[in-house]
Amino acid sequence: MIQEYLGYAFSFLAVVLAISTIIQKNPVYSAASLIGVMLMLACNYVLLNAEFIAAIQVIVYVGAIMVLFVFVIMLLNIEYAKREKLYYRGRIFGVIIGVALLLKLLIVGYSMAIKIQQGDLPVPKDLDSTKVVGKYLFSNYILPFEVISVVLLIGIIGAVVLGRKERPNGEQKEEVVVKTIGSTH
Amino acid sequence: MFDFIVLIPLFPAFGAFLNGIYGVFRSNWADKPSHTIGIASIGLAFGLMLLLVYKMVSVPIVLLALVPALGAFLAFIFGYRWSDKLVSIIGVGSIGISFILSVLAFWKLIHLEPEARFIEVVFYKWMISGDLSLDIAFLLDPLSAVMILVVTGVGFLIHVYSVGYMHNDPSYPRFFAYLNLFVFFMLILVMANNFPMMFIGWEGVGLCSYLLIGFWFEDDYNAYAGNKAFIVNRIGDFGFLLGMFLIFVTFGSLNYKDVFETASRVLSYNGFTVTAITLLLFVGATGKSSQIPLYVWLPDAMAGPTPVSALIHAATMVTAGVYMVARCNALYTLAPISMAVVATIGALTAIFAASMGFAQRDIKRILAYSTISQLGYMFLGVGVAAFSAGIFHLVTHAFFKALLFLSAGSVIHAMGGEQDVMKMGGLKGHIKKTFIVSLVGTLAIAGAPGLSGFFSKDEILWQAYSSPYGSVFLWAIGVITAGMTAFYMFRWLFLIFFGEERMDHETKHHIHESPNVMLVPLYILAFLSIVGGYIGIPESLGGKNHFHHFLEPVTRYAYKIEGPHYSHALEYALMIVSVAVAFAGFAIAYICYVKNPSIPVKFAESYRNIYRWVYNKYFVDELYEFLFVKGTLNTCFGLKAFDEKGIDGAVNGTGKSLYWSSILTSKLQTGYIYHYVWGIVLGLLILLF
Amino acid sequence: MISQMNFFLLTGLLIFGIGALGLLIRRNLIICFMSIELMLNGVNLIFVTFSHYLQSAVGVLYVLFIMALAAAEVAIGLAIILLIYRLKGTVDMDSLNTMKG
Amino acid sequence: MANFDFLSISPDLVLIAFAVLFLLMGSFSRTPGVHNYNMLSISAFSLAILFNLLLFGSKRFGFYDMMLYDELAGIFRFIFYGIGIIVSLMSDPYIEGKIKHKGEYYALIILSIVGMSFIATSYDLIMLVLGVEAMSLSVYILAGMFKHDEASAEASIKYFLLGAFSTAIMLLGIAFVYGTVGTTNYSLIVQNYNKYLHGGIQTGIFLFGVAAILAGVLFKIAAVPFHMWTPDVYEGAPTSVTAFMISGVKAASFFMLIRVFLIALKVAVFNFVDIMVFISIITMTLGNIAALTQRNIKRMLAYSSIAHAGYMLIGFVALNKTGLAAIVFYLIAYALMNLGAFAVLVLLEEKGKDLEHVSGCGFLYPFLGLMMTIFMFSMVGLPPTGGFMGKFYVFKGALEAGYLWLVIIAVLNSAVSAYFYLRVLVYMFFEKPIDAGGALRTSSATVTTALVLTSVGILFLGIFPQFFFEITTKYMTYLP
Repeated sequence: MIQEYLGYAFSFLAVVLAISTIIQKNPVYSAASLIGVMLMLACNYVLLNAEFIAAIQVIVYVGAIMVLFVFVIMLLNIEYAKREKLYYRGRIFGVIIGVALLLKLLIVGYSMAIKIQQGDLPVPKDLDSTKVVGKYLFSNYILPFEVISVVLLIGIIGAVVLGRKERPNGEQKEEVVVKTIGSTH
Repeated sequence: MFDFIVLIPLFPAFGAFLNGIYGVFRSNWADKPSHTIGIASIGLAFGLMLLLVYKMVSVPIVLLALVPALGAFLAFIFGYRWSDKLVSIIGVGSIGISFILSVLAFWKLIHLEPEARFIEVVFYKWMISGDLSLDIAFLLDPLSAVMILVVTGVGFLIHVYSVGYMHNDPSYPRFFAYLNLFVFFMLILVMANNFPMMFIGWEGVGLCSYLLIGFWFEDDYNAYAGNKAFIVNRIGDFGFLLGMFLIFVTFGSLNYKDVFETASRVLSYNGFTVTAITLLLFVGATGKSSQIPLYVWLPDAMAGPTPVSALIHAATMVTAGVYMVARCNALYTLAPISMAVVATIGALTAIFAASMGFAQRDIKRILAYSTISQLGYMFLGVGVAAFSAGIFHLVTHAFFKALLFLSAGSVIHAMGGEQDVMKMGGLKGHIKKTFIVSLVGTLAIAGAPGLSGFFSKDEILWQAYSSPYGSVFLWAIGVITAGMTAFYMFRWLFLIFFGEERMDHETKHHIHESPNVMLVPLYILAFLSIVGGYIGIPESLGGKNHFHHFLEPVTRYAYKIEGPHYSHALEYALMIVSVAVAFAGFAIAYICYVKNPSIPVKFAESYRNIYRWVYNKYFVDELYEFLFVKGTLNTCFGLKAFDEKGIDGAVNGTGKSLYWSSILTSKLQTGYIYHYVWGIVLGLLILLF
Repeated sequence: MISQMNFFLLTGLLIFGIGALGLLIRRNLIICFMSIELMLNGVNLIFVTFSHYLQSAVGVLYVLFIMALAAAEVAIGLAIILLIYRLKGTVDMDSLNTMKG
Repeated sequence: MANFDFLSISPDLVLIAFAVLFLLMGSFSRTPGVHNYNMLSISAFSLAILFNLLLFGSKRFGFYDMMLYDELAGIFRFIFYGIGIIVSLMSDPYIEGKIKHKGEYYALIILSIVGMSFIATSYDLIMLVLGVEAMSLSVYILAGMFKHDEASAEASIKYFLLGAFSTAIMLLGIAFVYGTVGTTNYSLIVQNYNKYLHGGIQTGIFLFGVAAILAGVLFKIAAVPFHMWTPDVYEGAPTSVTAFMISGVKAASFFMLIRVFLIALKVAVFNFVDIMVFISIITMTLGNIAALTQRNIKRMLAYSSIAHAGYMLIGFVALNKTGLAAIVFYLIAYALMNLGAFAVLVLLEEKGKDLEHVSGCGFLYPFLGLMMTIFMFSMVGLPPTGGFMGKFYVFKGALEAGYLWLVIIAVLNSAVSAYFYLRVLVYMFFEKPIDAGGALRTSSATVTTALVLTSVGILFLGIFPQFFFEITTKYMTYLP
């Protein structure tokens, strides 16, 4: 029973923080709210007997991804972002279709009921979630596990290729020219 | 035994290919051997491909001996520097070989039994999927035999003529490449044994026509004319394509043989499907053969070089519609409504185009309207189920209209590019040979008894009266048109060759007769225009009507209705009426443009007389305008206005609405990511609900 | 009263929808990107919920993979955003419409 | 079934090995700029083709039913690797001097194709997702590879944000499919659906999931209204990358559509036929109409690719053997003609990107003019080109399924499209050249090879269509 109420509380907080994420002007607050959402979801995962995922959620999402976010936000000029006007007429259409989508999603979520007793890859009663994940990840999901390494490799390449600063060919020369012109003045 | 007919279209294709390569690469053509070898290898590869494909047709292996022969041929060509002379040899030679092969095919064909004159040669099985098989296959039957003779024969003469006419043009090889390509597609069109292949030819000739109209594309007007022809033809092509789809849906096949043989069983007489099919096909025909309401492009198409006008826009391509209707006679005869539409459109086009011919000043535009009018005749012929008469007129028209155009070209050549007939006159003495052949052509088109036009036109008129699909109205329109034709064609002749010399002094000084390479084709065409009619002398005149009997097997699947029989006396009477009307047209033209008030002998007398003559001539013109301005001319100017505003407007209107919707859709593409997200969410919502 | 499963589902869907809404109305690239993370988190919750109530490990494994995907995506996305910032000096979407029409 | 069938993924393993080699060459070589990466990558693809050839003809499950290699997947692997070869051929002269990370460029192309290959062999939705991500993430990076070009960066971020959004939607769909049938394995989905779901609300929710997956797939194939990223991204990305996207990514996405919706979700596909008919109509119409007024050739081709997607969707809504096999045929022709056209643009781009800039190029560079003529004819759908045959087979499939009116609309559309395709030729041949840009590098041997390959391929498809169509029909075993 207490678990149920805890679930309600965490979910409520998660939704509130999610709304806060998208309506903050300052990206730093947004990121903070998002971290909050993730923590709340981690709590929910614990309630749903997925402790391993909860831990990973905190370590990977909060500890790595969101740190990266905050790091990048710090590199950018936040002042400009603060000037964004949130409410004006042009956005009404976006809000309308967003709310329509939301309503449809809620209807689906409300009417969902499980018809199947047992899904694929059954979870034995005596194993905890970490063991389950380990068992299936290295047997049934071995190929996806290897393929995800390719995806991560691509991510690394992307970060390296796009993130590295480089001068265009010949720009250096122009700079020198500009400098010399500047010095003559 | 008939396998060789596949070579008939292939030779023009080969010529087009070689000249095209040369035309494209000429600007950076060097004497480097590498270029020569490169092009030679391309040519060899092409030849080899032809032969490989040819081999798939299970032709005797002996033909493979052609490979070394071809190699030697290419070595000969590329061993020397490529020149314009070589271009003409390739261009004309390939058509010439085609012509010889066509004659051979025809010769072999008429030695078969009439029932056996239906030969299909499968060249290559293009695709087979399910129940549909599409072959590149050629059909040789009396109809296509006649057509290939006309196409290659007249085409050959016009090619020869072009050698003289186009010489010194900077794009000489390109011209011959296009012209050969056109002949290739035209041969595909007439030799196809199924609808898709016919459609390929149909589109191909349209493309070549577009390219050739805009041949001198440096001039904006020419490019405009080319675009107009292209757009109008596309409209017609939808009709053709839809008709083709409908045939496929109905018959499950697109082969002529399958469709026509089963037509009477699959379709009901006067049923909706057959009417829809035939009307849709006819929409295609109105585009290609420039009938009401899609005739507007043809007069503008005269922007192309004159040999093009002669070959494409008079003798061959524009008659494709007539050929198509005649080819589909088994379908058309099942749909009396369509037949009536075809005949009516043909008759109306004939008379309206003729009336428009009155008001033109451009030497080629007059002929263009005349072509439209004569095409109307042909449709009138096929529309009253007189298929052989229509094709007969097609053949004779090819002769005399090509002759007229080429003579016009010769006149333009002589005048140094001048095309306004009001600035000509009195050329009879300067270019006598051209005058004589023009006279023959004019007499033939006017229907002078004994010349080719007389027989074919009379055959159509008689059938318009006597056929079960015909009526006295159609006949009357035809006869009136005959008179009008005689009038404006003689007006054309008189304005050019008779009367005062209205050109300026310098032009006059440079008038010269064309070279022999242009004149010889004219002589041959003139000869054909005179004797061409004797292949189909009607029985009432004591002839055997060989042409009709030769084409009879083509209409064997046609739905036949028995019409009433008329006596020969009636036929004579009608014939006399039409000749009389034609003569009246000639007489009016003569009075208006030559006789009144003076005769050419008085030319040199004095300036005063000449002045008076000019005055009177204008008086005649004004009288003529005064008399007709409230009648025909008004109509015809009105039609011209309608032509320019209404139909061009419709064509442009479609374009414009497309243009604006395009701008509108581009506006949707704002460049903002969130708008794109809106699009995605909207799509998601559509999918979810 | 709705069951607890529906409750978790609704939470996940709400978070997903809020993320979509953020993408629909916000113009800051960083925040839009965070909205996508929000959507992925919503999906994750749904997967875990299903996994729990179906007694099946598939959902949990999916969450693992989605996290890895998100990590790769974030690495690339932030690199691109930095690239944009370096070129244009702003991360506002309104400046990103040089191509349109 | 611990069937560790490494043979069936051997082509991908080869490619991954080469990609890693490229990356290492970039870091450990002292002269990273001078390697012939394009030749290496061509040899990688050739090796992959060789391995695939060894496999071809067999049908093998592998890795706990995570993948299924069948003949159609093999055909698509051939298509992807072929596209890889041609893109490698045309890239080198174009990116020379503009991209410093040449090794990474080719590595990303290879990894993207590995992703496509995993899409082709996927037998579980997780493999599909990973394949899609590997493919798309590489392309996001590739699109932004011109780091000093604002358009390139803009294209990259647009594609990235919208792509990530569509991935999220697709994952949501997968979540609900999983929730209703309890599995994501292709064959088990069908089994469980037939076992547990018999109409009612649960089926509705299953269809909700399917619709979300469909939205993700339609985003990748740029169907209206998910198309809006296409013109911007294709215009802004480097031309060689655009060629890769327009051919490779599109082919992979269509195969994704076929594979997922005709193996795993075939139970639901008939619920979406009506809406797909509608989508295919607006897709081709909008693509063609919007392309009419484009001045930028790349943008015009982008809109034209939307229209082509619309034509191909006709084959999908026909849902019969002819129509589906026709999609494969059409994709091959489509990939060839787009690669060819972009190979021409790669060379002409130094002159400028607009129609005016190619004025007169047809006679200045006759070879390019001739090639462009072939490609544009194929795009219009004029015989004897592959484009014509592709359209023909697609329409035939639709006619067999009774969609006469749909075919009529498509034919009208392709008539409209003739205008803007042929306008390119009109500019190339019938306009006076303008004096923009200097002399072109028109004599790149690799690009010429690519042009010859693509043009010969298109003509081959047009003249001997039987060969390919029989193969595709024979192996099109996915039927609803």
